[in-house]
Amino acid sequence: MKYSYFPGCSLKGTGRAYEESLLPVFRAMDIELEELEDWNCCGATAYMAVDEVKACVMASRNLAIAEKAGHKELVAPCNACYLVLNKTKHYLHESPSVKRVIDAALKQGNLTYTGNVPVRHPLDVLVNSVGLDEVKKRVKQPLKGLKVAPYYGCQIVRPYSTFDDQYNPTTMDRLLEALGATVVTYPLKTRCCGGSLTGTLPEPGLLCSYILLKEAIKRGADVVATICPLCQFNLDGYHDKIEAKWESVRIPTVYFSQLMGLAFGLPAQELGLHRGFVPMKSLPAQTVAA
Amino acid sequence: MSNEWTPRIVAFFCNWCTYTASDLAGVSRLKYPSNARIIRVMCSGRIDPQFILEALAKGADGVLIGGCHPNDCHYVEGNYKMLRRFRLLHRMLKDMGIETERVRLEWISAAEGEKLKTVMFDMVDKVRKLGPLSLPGKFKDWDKEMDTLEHAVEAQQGREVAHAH
Amino acid sequence: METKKQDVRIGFYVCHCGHNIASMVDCPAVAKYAEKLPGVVLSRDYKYMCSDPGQELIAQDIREHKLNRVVVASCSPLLHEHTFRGATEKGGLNPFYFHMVNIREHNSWVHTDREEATAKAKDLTRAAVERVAHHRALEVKKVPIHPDVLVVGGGIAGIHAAMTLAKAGKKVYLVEREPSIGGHMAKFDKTFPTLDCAACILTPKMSEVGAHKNITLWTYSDVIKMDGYVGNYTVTVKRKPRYINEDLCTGCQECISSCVFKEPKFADEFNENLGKRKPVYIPFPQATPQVVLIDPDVCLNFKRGVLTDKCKKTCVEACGEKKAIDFKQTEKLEEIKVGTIIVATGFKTFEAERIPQYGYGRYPNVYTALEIERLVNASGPTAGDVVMRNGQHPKSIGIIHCVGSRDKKTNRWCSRVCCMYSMKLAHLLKEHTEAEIYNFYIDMRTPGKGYEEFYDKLLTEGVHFVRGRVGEVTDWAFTPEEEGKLVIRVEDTLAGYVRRIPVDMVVLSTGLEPHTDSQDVRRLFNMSCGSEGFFLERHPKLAPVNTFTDGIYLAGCCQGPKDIPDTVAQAGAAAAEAMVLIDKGFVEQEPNTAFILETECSGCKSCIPLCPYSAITFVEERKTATINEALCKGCGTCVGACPSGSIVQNLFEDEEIFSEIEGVLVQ
Amino acid sequence: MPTKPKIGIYWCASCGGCEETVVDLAEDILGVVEKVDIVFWPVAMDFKKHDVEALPDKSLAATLLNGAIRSSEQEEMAHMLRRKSQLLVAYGSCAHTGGIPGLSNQFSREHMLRYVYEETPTISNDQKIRPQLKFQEQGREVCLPELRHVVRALDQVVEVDYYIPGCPPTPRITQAALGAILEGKLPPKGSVLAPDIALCNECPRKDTKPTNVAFAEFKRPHQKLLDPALCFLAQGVICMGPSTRCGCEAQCTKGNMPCTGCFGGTGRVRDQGAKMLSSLCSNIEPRDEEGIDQVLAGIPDPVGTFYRYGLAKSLLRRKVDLPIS
Repeated sequence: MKYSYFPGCSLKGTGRAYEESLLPVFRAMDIELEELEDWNCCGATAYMAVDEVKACVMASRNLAIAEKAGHKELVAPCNACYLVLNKTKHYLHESPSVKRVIDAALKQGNLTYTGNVPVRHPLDVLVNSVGLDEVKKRVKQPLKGLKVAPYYGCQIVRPYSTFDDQYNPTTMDRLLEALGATVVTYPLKTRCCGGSLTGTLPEPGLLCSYILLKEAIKRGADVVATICPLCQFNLDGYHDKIEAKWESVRIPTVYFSQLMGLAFGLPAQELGLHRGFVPMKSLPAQTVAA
Repeated sequence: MSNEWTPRIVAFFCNWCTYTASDLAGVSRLKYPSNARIIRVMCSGRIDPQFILEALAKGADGVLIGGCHPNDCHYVEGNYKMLRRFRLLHRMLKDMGIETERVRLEWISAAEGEKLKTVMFDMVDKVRKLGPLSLPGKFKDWDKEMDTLEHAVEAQQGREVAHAH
Repeated sequence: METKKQDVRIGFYVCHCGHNIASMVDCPAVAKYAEKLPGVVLSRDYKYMCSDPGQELIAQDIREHKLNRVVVASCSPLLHEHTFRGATEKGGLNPFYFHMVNIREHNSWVHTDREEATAKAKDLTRAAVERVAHHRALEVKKVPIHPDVLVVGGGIAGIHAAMTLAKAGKKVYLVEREPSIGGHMAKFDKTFPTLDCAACILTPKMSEVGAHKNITLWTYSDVIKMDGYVGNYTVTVKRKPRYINEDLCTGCQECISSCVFKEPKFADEFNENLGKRKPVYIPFPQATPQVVLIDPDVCLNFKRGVLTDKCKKTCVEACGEKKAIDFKQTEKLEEIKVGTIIVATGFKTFEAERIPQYGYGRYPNVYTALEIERLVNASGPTAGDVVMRNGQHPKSIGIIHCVGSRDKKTNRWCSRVCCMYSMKLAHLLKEHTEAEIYNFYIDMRTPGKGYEEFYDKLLTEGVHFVRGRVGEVTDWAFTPEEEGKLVIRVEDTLAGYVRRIPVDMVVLSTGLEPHTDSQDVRRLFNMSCGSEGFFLERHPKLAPVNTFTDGIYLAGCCQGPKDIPDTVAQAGAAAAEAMVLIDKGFVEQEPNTAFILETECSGCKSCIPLCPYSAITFVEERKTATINEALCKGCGTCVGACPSGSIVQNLFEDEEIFSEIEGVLVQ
Repeated sequence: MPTKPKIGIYWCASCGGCEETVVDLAEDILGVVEKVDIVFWPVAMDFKKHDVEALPDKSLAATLLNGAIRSSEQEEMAHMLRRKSQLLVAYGSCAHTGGIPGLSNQFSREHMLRYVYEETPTISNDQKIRPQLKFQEQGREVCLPELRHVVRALDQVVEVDYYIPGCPPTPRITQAALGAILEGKLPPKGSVLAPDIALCNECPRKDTKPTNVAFAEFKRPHQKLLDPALCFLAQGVICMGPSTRCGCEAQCTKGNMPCTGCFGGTGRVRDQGAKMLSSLCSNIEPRDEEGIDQVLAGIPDPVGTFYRYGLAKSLLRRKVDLPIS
């Protein structure tokens, strides 16, 4: 199996650990991720807020070059990229006026887009295309005893819920269980992490992160598993500020791919686990023993 | 009403589903183009392929047949019989140079006023794009080649008479 | 008597229907146009053709102008064909010399260009005039009505319909799928707005049904087949084995107390699985019939439903001489003949799990309204003690309205009863628990006698009403007061901010839906469904209990959500409709049957396999086909398929349809 | 001595089979000749067109005209014979319903000419020479009739009094028709002089047709060893009998070939092909489109199957998108 891979800016910067863990995990799953050549910004956040159509133009260039390169499916691990790329596809399909602008812009770069490249999230690919049986086969050190709060964030289910329930997604829950972990009941799984507010309006932004972390701890989680670099950044990066304002809620927040890597027996160092501000304490005894 | 050409469509609707759906569209005040003239039959199974050909021959640009959904026929399976006829008739019409979009079979239940409306729009749109079929006009045009005979006969007779002498 | 074409004298009438037609179709122009059509001797436009003077006009014109054909252009024939046939007959003509043009439902109501609509009306008029010239005098066949009635569904609708008929001396078969009649109403504690106890008003009716000599009650039974036609339906009913001989069981329930299971152990369906029952059980104390049944899935004498005979059978011992227990009982098919059928199959409640953000199934203290009905019920699993699944009594309760109603993602319709039953439950819960009660509503819908007054009363009882669609029910606490509670997050649209309201218990007011098998039932009885899946009435206003199949009527929520008073009224109406037919004794059948031209038929037998009613047979002596008129239902499929044109369908003769085709096309 | 009624026999676009039928009357022809004067019969007798033209109008009691009308000459002769005859009888399938020549209404005139003069495998015509309407030689002009674009049945050109169907008509119905004409015992004008019942009525296989036929496949006659006694439809072989007028004495089915429909539809149908299609398709077994199409694939040429003799007189008459110039 081979997929085209759109890393986006985060996976090369603040979310390096995501890429560092995702690539070896996919390798272990015998899936090739081929990085899209000459990709550009997906168009998320600032662009989207200033001029939605121009943001879509940026996203569409990525879709067009993926199509030109003959890729069948594009994997976008960052939730923001995933959403913007899908939203652009949606607009191209539904709005002739947006399509006209995009087509004209793509034409400048000798590109066209016909809508034939699905944009997939790695979680969706692993669970729905590859299947949990394949995942289970590769588990060498089951995460027995590890209690995980599965946190999905907002963009994977809103406004589009492409592969899971909008209010109660369970794809990652099932994946984590396949790794041997215990999934704690975590009804906040699609609640806001604070998003960009942590940078602009810290008060409400940090509150969001605080609630998520506090509840994870309260529900007995050892670790929060996330699928989005911004979520991971918010939940992991502001502990000092949160503590100053409320209380200490120091619990590690890691990417689901990092947990997969651990379960597959890959060395923690190679999974970017050292990059977290709140380090993940060693895995429960029987797992680490190996 | 402009003088622009607009398709003439004859619709054969079964009493229980599609005719009732048209009533529902009316009661719901849905709006759709006025091109179709609806002829009621009790069941789509009553629709004789002759009716369809006759409609085309008499000047319809399109024929729409409406029946109950599969499994839902008020008379158990009349709609299947229509479907079977339709499959071959469609092929035959193509052989006779008639675009298949002109003759359409739709399952529209009594509750599907909206679907009726959509189908009406779509049918009119598709037939409009195809242009007039106008078979009565064609028949007339074909028979024009016989008009010249009288003249020709006279001319030829003149020659024959001359030749005989 | 056949009329030669040149002798045809047609009277044409175009109806304004007030403004309904006249605003979009130029009626005088249509009348003027019709004047010149072949055979038309009189053409009028008139404000309301269906009115008495309108009908009288037709009858009078027939007499004065010696008309022998009548065409009326007005509404749908499904609505008024009968009316105008009557007027035609009143004028002294055979009613089938009439033809109707639909220029309202198919024209004025659906088009927007007056010129186009008028042109269409003229085309349709021309077609009708050409067609009616071919019409023949036909005789209406009278089919006797079998006086017995089948009522399907033993909820309050079926019970009321059956009782009404039985009291009028009609013999009724009442078939119910569950082991007892009573339906949803039997599960309710009180009824709104009067708060009288549901059991007190329902159970006497139930026992009356069980005892009435005119009612054959078959519970735990399914209708599996229906054949025939109005007045003469043959219905097959499957009676599932309850492993008890109904005739021998006295309802003493000794078998239950002596069952080898000392304690009830299995989920009790009647109590919404909140209580327990034994393998041998009676669904609820007032069940009708008062006959126990055995659940072979859990009874020790069976293994996975198959008889093993390995139990000690203490129940048989207890039953003793009565010998009512019969482990060898098998399912039984009963075939009955009835003339009319009332379908009262009810509804199912929306599955609350389908809205995961409300937490049903995840948080134990989230309940459905129906569960609360059982919890507050004195004969319920807790004897009326409102105790939650965690064993505590709630001090605060949130009732969320419109769960699975008025929602594009689930069901778009308003379920009509939830506002009222939510308030009823609010009142009852308050009474039982003294808890703080919050109602979360989108709009309060209380149209009904005494309903708004009930709302007013609730407002004075200290029940909180919060206007807003609840976003989420969650268990994460933001403040210490929220710890350990269910938090309802809602935008209070009157206060204008998002609120978090912590409660102990959440009640989901689930909406009403068609049964999952409503499509099968629909096919079984040859009915239609609306887009939402409820059975479709023949006309939303004028024939609300009739279906498109003659002799089959609807009552209760299977036709759409409604409350008990409306259900009972509708059941009465359905019973009355059935009685109209029964007391008349016969039904006039549309004479649209087909017949074979027996001297022209070549005997090719192509038509014989086409008839779903086996109405066509081959006559060996004559070597031609023949159609049994009594069996023919008039679909015309054989006519469309006869390769030599030797079958004729009355009212839909080839020439009639050909002239209609030519009529709409050739100006 | 009273003069015997004069009779004409003429052919247009036909194969000659109809003429054969007249000859097939055998000795009976003498009986005919005894009662009538055949004054025009180009195939057998040496009368010229101008001989007929010289006769006063309506001086022929009847003319039996066979063949479809395909050329200007045939059209002209039809008009002339109409003028000269009291009764004009369309004789045989081609005059009645267009017949086999009518099948060319599926193709344009250019297509036909090109095929016949240039593309037929057996032809050698490198210069692609086609017949010319006019040709000058030694100062004389020779004319050829013009081929029409549309093939017509006789009554699409001139008024017809009666029809004798068949490809060819049988001697028996021919004789019966002649008898009726001579005795003046004729049905209403426009009638087809054959029984108005479908062929099954006189088919010896009628009793073998089951009442529960459901077609799971269709076979063409050459694809199957045909049972000599069983109804063809029961064998899955298309037989036009149910939609075709009888009177032919079921010669084809007796000869172990299914009916192909030459007698035309009954008087109660407007389009024989559509009716047969309706009847056959209604009785196909599958209910789903795919299954239905699979069965119908056994009818590769529906026009040729259902309109073998009747295309010119069918409701559509001709492939509608063909040119006329």
